[in-house]
Amino acid sequence: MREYFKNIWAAVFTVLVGMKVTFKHLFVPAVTIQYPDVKPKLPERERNRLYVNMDDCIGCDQCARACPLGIINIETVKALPTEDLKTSQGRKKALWVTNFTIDFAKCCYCQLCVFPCPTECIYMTDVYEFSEYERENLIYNFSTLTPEEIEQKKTNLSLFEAEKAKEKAAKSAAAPAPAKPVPPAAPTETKKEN
Amino acid sequence: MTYDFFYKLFGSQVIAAIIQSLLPLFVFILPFALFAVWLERKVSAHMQDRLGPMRVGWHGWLQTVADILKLIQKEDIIATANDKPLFNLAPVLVFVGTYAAFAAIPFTSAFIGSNLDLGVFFIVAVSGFVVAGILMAGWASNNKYSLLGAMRSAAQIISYEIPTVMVIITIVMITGTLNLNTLSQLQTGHFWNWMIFGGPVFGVSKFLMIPFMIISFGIIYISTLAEVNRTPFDIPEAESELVSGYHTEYSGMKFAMFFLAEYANMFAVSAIVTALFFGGYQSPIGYIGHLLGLPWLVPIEQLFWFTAKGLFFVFVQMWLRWTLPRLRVDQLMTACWKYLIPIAFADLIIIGLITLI
Amino acid sequence: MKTAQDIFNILKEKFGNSVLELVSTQPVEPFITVNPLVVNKICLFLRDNEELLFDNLMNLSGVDDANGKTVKAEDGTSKVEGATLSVYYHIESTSLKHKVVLKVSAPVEKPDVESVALIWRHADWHEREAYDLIGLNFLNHPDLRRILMPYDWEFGHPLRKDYKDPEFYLGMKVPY
Amino acid sequence: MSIEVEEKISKLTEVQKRGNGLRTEHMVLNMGPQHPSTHGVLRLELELEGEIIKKVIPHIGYLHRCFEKHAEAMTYPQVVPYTDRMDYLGAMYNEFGYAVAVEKLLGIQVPERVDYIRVIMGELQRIASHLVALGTYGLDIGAFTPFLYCFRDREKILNLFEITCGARLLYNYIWVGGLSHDIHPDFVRLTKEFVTYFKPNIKELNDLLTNNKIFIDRTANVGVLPKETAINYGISGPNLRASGFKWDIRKDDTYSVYNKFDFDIPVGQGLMGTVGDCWDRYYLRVQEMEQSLRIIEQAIDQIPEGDVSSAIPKRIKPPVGQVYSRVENPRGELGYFIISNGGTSPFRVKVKGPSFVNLGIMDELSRGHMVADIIAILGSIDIVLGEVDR
Repeated sequence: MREYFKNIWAAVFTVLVGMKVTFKHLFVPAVTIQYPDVKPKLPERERNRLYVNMDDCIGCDQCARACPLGIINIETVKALPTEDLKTSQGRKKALWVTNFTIDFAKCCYCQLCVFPCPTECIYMTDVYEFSEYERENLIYNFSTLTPEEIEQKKTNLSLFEAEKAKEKAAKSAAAPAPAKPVPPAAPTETKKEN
Repeated sequence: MTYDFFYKLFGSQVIAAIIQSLLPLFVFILPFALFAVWLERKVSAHMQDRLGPMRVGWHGWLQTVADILKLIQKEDIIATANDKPLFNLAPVLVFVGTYAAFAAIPFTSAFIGSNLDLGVFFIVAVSGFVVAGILMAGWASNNKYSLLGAMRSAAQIISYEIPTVMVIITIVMITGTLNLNTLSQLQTGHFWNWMIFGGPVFGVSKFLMIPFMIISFGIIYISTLAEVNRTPFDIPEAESELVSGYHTEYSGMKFAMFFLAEYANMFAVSAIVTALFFGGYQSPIGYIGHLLGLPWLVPIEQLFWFTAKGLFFVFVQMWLRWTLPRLRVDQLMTACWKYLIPIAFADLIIIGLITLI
Repeated sequence: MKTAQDIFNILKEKFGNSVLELVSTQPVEPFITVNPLVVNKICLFLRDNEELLFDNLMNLSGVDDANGKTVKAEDGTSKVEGATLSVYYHIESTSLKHKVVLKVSAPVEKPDVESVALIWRHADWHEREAYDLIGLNFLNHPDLRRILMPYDWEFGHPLRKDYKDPEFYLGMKVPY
Repeated sequence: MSIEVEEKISKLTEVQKRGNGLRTEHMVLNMGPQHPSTHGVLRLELELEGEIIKKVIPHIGYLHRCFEKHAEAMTYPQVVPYTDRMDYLGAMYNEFGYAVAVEKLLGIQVPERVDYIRVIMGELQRIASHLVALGTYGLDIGAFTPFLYCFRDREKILNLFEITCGARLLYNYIWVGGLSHDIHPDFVRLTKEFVTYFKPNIKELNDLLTNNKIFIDRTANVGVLPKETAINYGISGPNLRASGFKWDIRKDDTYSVYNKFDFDIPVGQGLMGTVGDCWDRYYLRVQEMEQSLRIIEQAIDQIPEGDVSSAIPKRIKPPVGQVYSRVENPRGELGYFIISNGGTSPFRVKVKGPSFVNLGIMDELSRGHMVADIIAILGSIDIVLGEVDR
């Protein structure tokens, strides 16, 4: 019998205690915000969309190798010795980066690509609203070269190499001249810029 | 009264009757249900440190209207294995049961849908009718979750009718009437004449009665909570176990009918509690209409007081919902048969003895 | 508190040839290799012996050893021989606080290992997983079904080193 | 009873006998994979007699992503982001466990500062994870509000992680041999603020949910897990401790710098019912949050100076060998079994996920209970399907 009344008392009392807690919260200001109108302030280390500063990229492929998903695709063409390419810190660039695409549809925002970069040209920004209707639109191409320029770089290189080969052939008179110039090292297909 | 008005206006009994019966639906039930849904959202949001709907209208007050518009447009999905006639009938039946209960509710002294002498009895009877609709919905859905929900619901609503009726008997025993209008009129004057404070008759018995009336009120409030399937007694539609219980398979407007019926029902039971214990439409502090000598103001004031009291109890229902967890089905039965019914019975006897003094 | 060497000695004395060797040349953890067809008896002994009381199976993992050697037959076809699948049992005693690692190896053609699922119920799902992903066959397991892959998966065991993705599964193209 | 009737009964099948002559059968209820309270994509096949459960068959694998197969194709540092995705509510601890395992295999010692930061992060993660567990448990029982209070507090922890490493859920913060970033200059101050802010909220949660009579009725004496059964089933973490067995890998098989802190290991006492019931499992998590706060308070004041990335190897190439290393994850014993063949990628990684093991007891615990109880039991063992299926 005592148990019976204790149960009633416990039920009534604990319910009232709970109601007190929720009633207090009626007057506590909300912790949520109206999202697209009000935006949260993001901390400086925020890890969202990647950005590549192509002026500094030396095409070393380290980020592509660090990526666990293999979504970074870099293609390069050797620069001619006459062309003077420099990063913003004055480091010499030996390659033209003809193609630098990142497939953000697959990116897992792990930041592993950021750390190995020798020139700190790839980094994560605080841009987080970049949804698209088509999955292809999430493949971002960071290369600053136009297709014509890429074509030109390639032909430049092949011409240069052919010339070099010729020179070599001329130098070594005894040896038979090479029949053809070396084909360009980089693949010819390029992705359309988005 | 209103019937006479419309009869004179149109000169046709049929039109007058139709208009009178539709009046509460459009003037009160639908707007109230829409408002209650909005209120529930806002209350829950603020209790949980959120904002709730904020975009459609000022603080989202049009959100429910937008929802209803969306639900009307939605596809009405009927699975092939459903029992179609029953499946289509069930939401209508549930809504009708709720709607019929409003007929006997005295909103003001001037308007009462049907001034039945068996008012309370009628409301209890037609509210019980909702069970049939829920059982139909559960069975016709041909879904195991729905069936479990419907079975639970039937057991629950029928069990909790008993303490409700017992408490009603207590009141009827004191006042000697089943007519809600008469009941409200009895509790006229100031708030100390309300039944919760022992009724209009002064004397020793009044003060003796107060604690027992409070207990009676607690019992009827808890059991009506169970009858309208609100937390902590919402096991028929227990979201975390039975997905949505008996209305799992419903979509579009049929779902909306269940939804509106639930909120309308919330008001219906609050109205009973108000009429029985809190003076019905009577003002607690006297009428401005009488003070100013404007008799037409009195019914409006009465409507205000009635709605305000009803809304307060609806608010408490929401408050409880966002505070408490849910009982298990056997504990629900324990709460009813082992706690509420014996206490209600003892209460009935004690109050009966007190009235004899 | 017993070292792996002590436990090996106890087991060697009790089970003789079924306990094969104690491998302690590798860094970090020594392990005892035993016969796959008596591993259940050994485990029961380890659990119930009062000096050992290994009541907790920490982990049970199937491993494809990928140690097969390609043997060229006379008619030019090549065959992989000697490949084994292994099971590692990491067991500990919560009361005596010592641990031991057991290893059994079974040939890939007939990977039968006695189940320990009834000794430590914990092993039940781990053995199902090893069956599912590696393809070990646990004898006397109460309910040996696939656990992580679909029940109708008929393209082999994914954690084998020579596993190849199927082209289609239920009409859906698999490589994404 | 007449002879004819007896004869008739003797002819009945087993199924008919159960229903006193009527042909009855058990109802099979399919709960999940899409169900509000199976915590993800778990499918439970329930065999019911009325609302009483006769048998539970869990079906898993709907979230199987082949973590172990992936790991074999990745280099050691590249596995870290994948470990995050197993137990996504305790991601920091998964990395912690993996880092400890590989460091053991490599035989390297990390600087003390790294260890302290790891412990702080791990304990913050434990609180965050328990908050989700408690909140969703309230939700399972039907109380919606505690869920949002818990999430509100968890957001504060996620903010701490965000200022440190920039991510809120999948951190890739604890690396083999070190950390990806040093802590933010504000981190110490904000963590202290969080600790003082959070303490009263535990009491509020207790008022609102833990001591609520309805909640106690729903959870006490439900799903009682005795100690011996728990050990035999390999149950670990809060579920094992709630059964009254004092076993915590942080103390019993210590790793990192946990031996330097003073904290208690709460065990289930059966305050509201039997030892090892759902309420004990729930309340144990509340107590563990308090202990975690204690560890954080001690550790935050003693973080030594140093470099967090000095011990990160340039090229991780462990010697041939195998290691089994375990840590006390918020859900229990998280073990990594790593076999190295001397290459840059692991030869085999096997994860013993605590959720995977703890889920195995479902059938044992649920028999004879009601449908509503199965939700209570499932919620109280606190699984994360990402780890069950890996």
